Amino acid sequence: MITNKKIPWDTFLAKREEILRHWETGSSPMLDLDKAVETLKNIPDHKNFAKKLKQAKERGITLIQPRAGVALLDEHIKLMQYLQDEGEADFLPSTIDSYTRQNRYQNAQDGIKESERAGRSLLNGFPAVNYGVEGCKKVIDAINVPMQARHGTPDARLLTEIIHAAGWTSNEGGGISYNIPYAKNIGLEDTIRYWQYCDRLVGYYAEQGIEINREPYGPLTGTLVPPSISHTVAIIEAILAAEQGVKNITVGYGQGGNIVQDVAALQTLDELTNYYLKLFNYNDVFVTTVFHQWMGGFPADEAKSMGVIGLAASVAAQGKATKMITKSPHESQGVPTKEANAEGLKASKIVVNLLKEQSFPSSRDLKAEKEMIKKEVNALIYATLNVGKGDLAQGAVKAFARGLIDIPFAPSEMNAGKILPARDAEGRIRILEFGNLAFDDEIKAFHKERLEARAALENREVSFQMTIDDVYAVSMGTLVGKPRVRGNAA
Amino acid sequence: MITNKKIPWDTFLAKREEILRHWETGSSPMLDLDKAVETLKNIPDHKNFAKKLKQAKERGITLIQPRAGVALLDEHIKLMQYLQDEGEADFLPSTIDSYTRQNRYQNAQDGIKESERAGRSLLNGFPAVNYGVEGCKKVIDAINVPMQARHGTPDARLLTEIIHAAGWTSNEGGGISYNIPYAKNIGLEDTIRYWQYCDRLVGYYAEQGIEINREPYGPLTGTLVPPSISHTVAIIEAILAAEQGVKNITVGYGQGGNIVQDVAALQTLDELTNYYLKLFNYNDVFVTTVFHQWMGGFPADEAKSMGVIGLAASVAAQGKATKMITKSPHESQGVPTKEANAEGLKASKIVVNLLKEQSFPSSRDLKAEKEMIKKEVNALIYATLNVGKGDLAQGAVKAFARGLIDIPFAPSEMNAGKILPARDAEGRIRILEFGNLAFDDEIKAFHKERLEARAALENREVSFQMTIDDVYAVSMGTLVGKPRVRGNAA
Amino acid sequence: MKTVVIGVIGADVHAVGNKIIEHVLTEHGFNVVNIGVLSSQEDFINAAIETNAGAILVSSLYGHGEIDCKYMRENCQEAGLNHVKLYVGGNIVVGKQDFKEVETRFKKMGFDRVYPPGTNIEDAVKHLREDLGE
Amino acid sequence: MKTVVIGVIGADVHAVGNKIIEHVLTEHGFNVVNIGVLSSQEDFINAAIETNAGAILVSSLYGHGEIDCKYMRENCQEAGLNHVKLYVGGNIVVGKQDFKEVETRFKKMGFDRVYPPGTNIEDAVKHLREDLGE
Ligand code: B12
Ligand code: B12
Repeated sequence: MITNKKIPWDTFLAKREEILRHWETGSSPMLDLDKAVETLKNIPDHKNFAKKLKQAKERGITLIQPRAGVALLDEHIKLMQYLQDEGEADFLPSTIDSYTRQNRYQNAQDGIKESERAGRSLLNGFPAVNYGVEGCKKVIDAINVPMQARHGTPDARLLTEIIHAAGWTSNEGGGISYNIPYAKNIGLEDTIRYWQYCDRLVGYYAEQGIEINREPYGPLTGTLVPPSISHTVAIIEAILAAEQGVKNITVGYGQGGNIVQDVAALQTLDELTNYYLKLFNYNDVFVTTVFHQWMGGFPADEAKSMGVIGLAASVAAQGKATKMITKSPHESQGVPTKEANAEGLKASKIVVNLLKEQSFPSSRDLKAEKEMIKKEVNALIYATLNVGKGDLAQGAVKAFARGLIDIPFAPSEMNAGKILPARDAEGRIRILEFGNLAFDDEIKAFHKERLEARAALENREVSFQMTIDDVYAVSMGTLVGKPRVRGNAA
Repeated sequence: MITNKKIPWDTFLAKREEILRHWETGSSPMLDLDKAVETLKNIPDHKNFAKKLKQAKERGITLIQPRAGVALLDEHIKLMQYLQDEGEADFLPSTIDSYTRQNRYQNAQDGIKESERAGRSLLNGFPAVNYGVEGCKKVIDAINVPMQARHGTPDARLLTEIIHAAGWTSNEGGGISYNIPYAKNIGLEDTIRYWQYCDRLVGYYAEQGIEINREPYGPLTGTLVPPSISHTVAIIEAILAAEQGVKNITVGYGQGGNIVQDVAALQTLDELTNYYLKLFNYNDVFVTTVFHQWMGGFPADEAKSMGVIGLAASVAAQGKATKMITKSPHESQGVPTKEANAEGLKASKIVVNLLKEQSFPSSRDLKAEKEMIKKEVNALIYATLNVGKGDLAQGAVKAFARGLIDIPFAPSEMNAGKILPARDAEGRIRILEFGNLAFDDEIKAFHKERLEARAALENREVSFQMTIDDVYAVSMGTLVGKPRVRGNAA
Repeated sequence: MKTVVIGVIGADVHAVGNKIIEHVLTEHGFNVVNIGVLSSQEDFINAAIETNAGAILVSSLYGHGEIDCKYMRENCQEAGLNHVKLYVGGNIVVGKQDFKEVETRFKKMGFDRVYPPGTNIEDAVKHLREDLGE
Repeated sequence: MKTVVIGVIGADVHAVGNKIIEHVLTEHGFNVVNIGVLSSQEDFINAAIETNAGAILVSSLYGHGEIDCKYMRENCQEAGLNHVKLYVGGNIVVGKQDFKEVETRFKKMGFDRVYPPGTNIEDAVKHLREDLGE
């Protein structure tokens, strides 16, 4: 049975030998740990993810980062330079293609070849494993800001080895957040173990005096996820990472759409993560937050998409997120061109800049929403600890198996998939079907009451149709999905 | 001496004969008042500005309107249809060209001809007087939403006659707001008199059961105008209009940039206007508010401009403005193409839609800001009444002459031009140089203290350089202008 | 009741649209066989054979649709599925591309109907009725 | 001290840039004669004659610049202002237009220097020093 315990170095090293054999690029001499430490030590401070985040948090500002990645190395480098110079990105990502995420390196290799032939990227991201440490090093050498791998890879061990050895100082993911929304039937125990490995590597580097940032993936399925659920996953992953020695963690949250709920979510995410880290005696972890611009279906219209982006940026800034992941006006269509991607960045940049001296005033409404999120998170963490007999790793596996934690719209069979979310009359995300979610009756009554108030306004029953209407709502231009005339759906 | 007294009908009619002779289109039979009443009565409710605003206010939503106008009638109609259909504008404007605004109808006529020859608009707006009632009627007949004239015309009497007789149910302007920011040496008494005439005409139509909306022009110079000053002008003009019989008034405010101050401004604008109207016994006036997206210098970059637009829309929606005037990504460059104009509209539309169920929570900070604005407005209105011996029209003329009311950056010689605004540390607009502004010491001390707090942060003195830095700030991508290195200005 | 197979092809995990398609088609009276995300061509073909389906609705959101759908028509034929209708929809290529061209590419690959991003699934209902007869 | 005339031409009331130009040029040691907004060609020319100015800086923001500046060079010459430098800047035409073309149009009209929207006024300081000598 899995436990939340630091992996002994020997065990790690033994496993490492095996991992490095998963694909030919694992044999690079740059993967020698001493060599990797040297590479990382040579990364200047302004290209260190962890350090730049710390600074931003201390200054109370919000930095921006796009998603981006293409199949061919040279093209990828050009893309990165463009987003840095023209898009004014504060951080760069290498979004990894979906074959690599499923460890299908041969498919990725074919994709590279086909892309070369077609003269355009046929992969939806950058196949970092296939390019190996040498390729990844070329990427970071060509830019002037920190670089992070962003993906959705259940087993990212080889990928993680390669990117850090290349000097990339951040890695997104986690044993839960890169499983439940990104896989169908990979066991949670397995993915938690895979990610303990990734964290252990970062912990090792930390012991060598190298600061590397880790970012549990916050938005999960990006679709009507109540803040307390994504917070719970973020906190669990932060603690699992801290146990392996990670010292710099960015917890994430995807825009819900109601400003008060979003600001409450950002503030509680920071407060609760710090609280639980300290509760479990991880006292020297530096926590920052990341706000993801709207993660659900986008409107087809590009100007409307820019509106959504501007609104999102205003929320991140007011909620004092340390970082924001930006979207582009092409979101509903496909992977954006570099120009479209830069447009999303620039619109975001000016908004966070304009608001950098401002924060959202405290109010009764905000406090109440924060209290509610805290109550819910506490209930979920408590239940997880309880079934795990005090161990959060074990607890997480069991909590998901029993549906005590449950993520809406997730593809994974490890997830109960019984809860149904919907928005209340003000557009705040609530829950209408709880399944086995570990909420007490008081919390449930609150959700029920809020949803019934909406139902009354709309003159209909609380039902799955509401959820469906809400799924489509933003792409149709509203937040709260209105009852549609039959035959007129979508 | 001018007074705030309803113009006797006979006097009005006598003046009217003269006005209609100012340009040949004044002789149209459609300007017969009975005919005009008939035309206006035939305007359906959904094309009536006043009625659509009332509905919106009752529903608590924010409707949108662009600025737009070109030299040629057919092109203007196509532009209007495009902004309605593609831009989803709730209201349409005919922005009037600058020659017409200065009553230079011959110049406008030349502009029409040169535009015909050049095949592109050489005028910066629609020369409504030259097209006359018949032309203006074609415009409203071709669209499906209410139409308003938007201009900046000190003497708009002929223009006003023409547009209303054509069925346009709203007119922007006022004796102060269309003088001080739009003229150099036209007397305030004159322009107040001109606008009393325009309001009296609307009052006459009201007596015939026709609801027409009037909108004092809120943002004034659009450049660092403290809310209390623009509120004061809006309230005075609302009262002058009400005296002439206007029953449906939209008071306006231009985005300042600090969200709390902007929301406070929108809320107090509504509250104070209603309060003063009732205080002066105008009990049946329906008041709505309009929020102008950032009226100062825009960033050159189009994506950044879209960011500014998205942010502005989020503030209007949270502050529950009834209407919002939108900008376009071409703002810094020139009159927008119809496509760029529609982009600004669509980005705005989705944001106000997404936020329509939400409002800005009340907080201590918001309340304090509102209190401050109210104190300041009360001081200014009191001073105006005082010098006017109880008459607001007289008071306004004298208050401007003595600088008791003073508008920053105004071109008019009727304006003292002695006050200097600057932002405080959070970006709220304060005043650093008061001239003769009718603020008491307590208010002045508050402004001083706030600006000194900023100066301390920036390690410099409170000075005109701060004002200059703030004028450029938004176009440079920040709200609070930072001290610049000499030789590196702009 | 007409049977249709739905699912998301390749290494694609976009589950939301898939759940909604199941719901809407079921409401419209179809017998929906949903093989879910991360499904291979084989999974689709086997499900269609087992359930004697009239149509296969392939979803591809993540951009690799062009690679994942290669030879799907040929593979159907090889498996003896000669008359099954093949629909594909979602965000089936990488990036914003001219849809007319994309449609041509996929029609050449043997797909009967090709849908652009954000298609209203109710549109496909009409087409299914036309293509499968009712 | 070199004298320059500044102002905003035609029916244009954009006053903000004008006030800032006055401030910056004065700070840079020019003798600035500011005739303000709503100024005619005649106003500019008379001011330049009276003050023996080396350059006239015309601002036009509102879009009618092309009409308002017609024959300005010819009118200067007629008034005997043969050597005065003519600069123009702001948003000098209606709408977003290709600046190269706009520049050509205004140069043909006899303007020595033509500036695109949002020009940093410090740029003009350099040019003034070049053109007027120091
Ligand atoms: C939510 C989302 C996610 C969630 C998915 C959670 C989950 N497990 O379901 C998360 C965050 C995990 C995710 C991950 C990724 N995503 Co994603 N994601 C989206 C997003 C924002 C919304 C998708 C959605 O749920 N829409 C709502 C549903 C109801 O609509 P729908 O899926 O479009 O389906 C409807 C219609 O298309 C139609 N339809 C669908 N299939 C078919 C088939 C037929 C025959 C017919 C008739 C109709 C039809 O009917 C459906 C119901 O109405 C889209 C962009 C967008 N649309 O705004 C990107 C998007 C699909 N993702 C994209 C990408 C690239 C990824 C990632 C590779 C990388 C990344 N950005 O992190 C990974 C992929 C992981 C993997 N292996 O698949 C790209 C695809 C790019 C492309 N094709 O060029 C998109 C377009 C974003 C973008 N512009 O870059 N994503
Ligand atoms: C504020 C503003 C107003 C205010 C002006 C208040 C006042 N009295 O000063 C108000 C709201 C009243 C207004 C009115 C109008 N405006 Co206006 N306004 C603006 C805005 C937003 C900012 C202008 C500004 O103050 N910028 C800040 C200052 C510091 O910069 P600046 O003026 O550009 O000047 C600097 C540089 O350009 C340069 N410069 C200027 N002149 C010169 C000359 C030389 C030789 C050199 C070297 C440099 C130089 O140095 C200056 C200092 O740094 C601009 C758009 C923008 N830029 O974002 C539109 C804009 C100028 N206005 C415009 C228009 C059309 C109007 C109106 C006709 C209609 C309307 N929209 O209501 C009326 C015109 C009234 C009239 N008769 O003139 C258009 C002009 C369109 C075009 N050229 O195609 C613009 C571009 C907006 C747009 N995109 O439609 N406006």
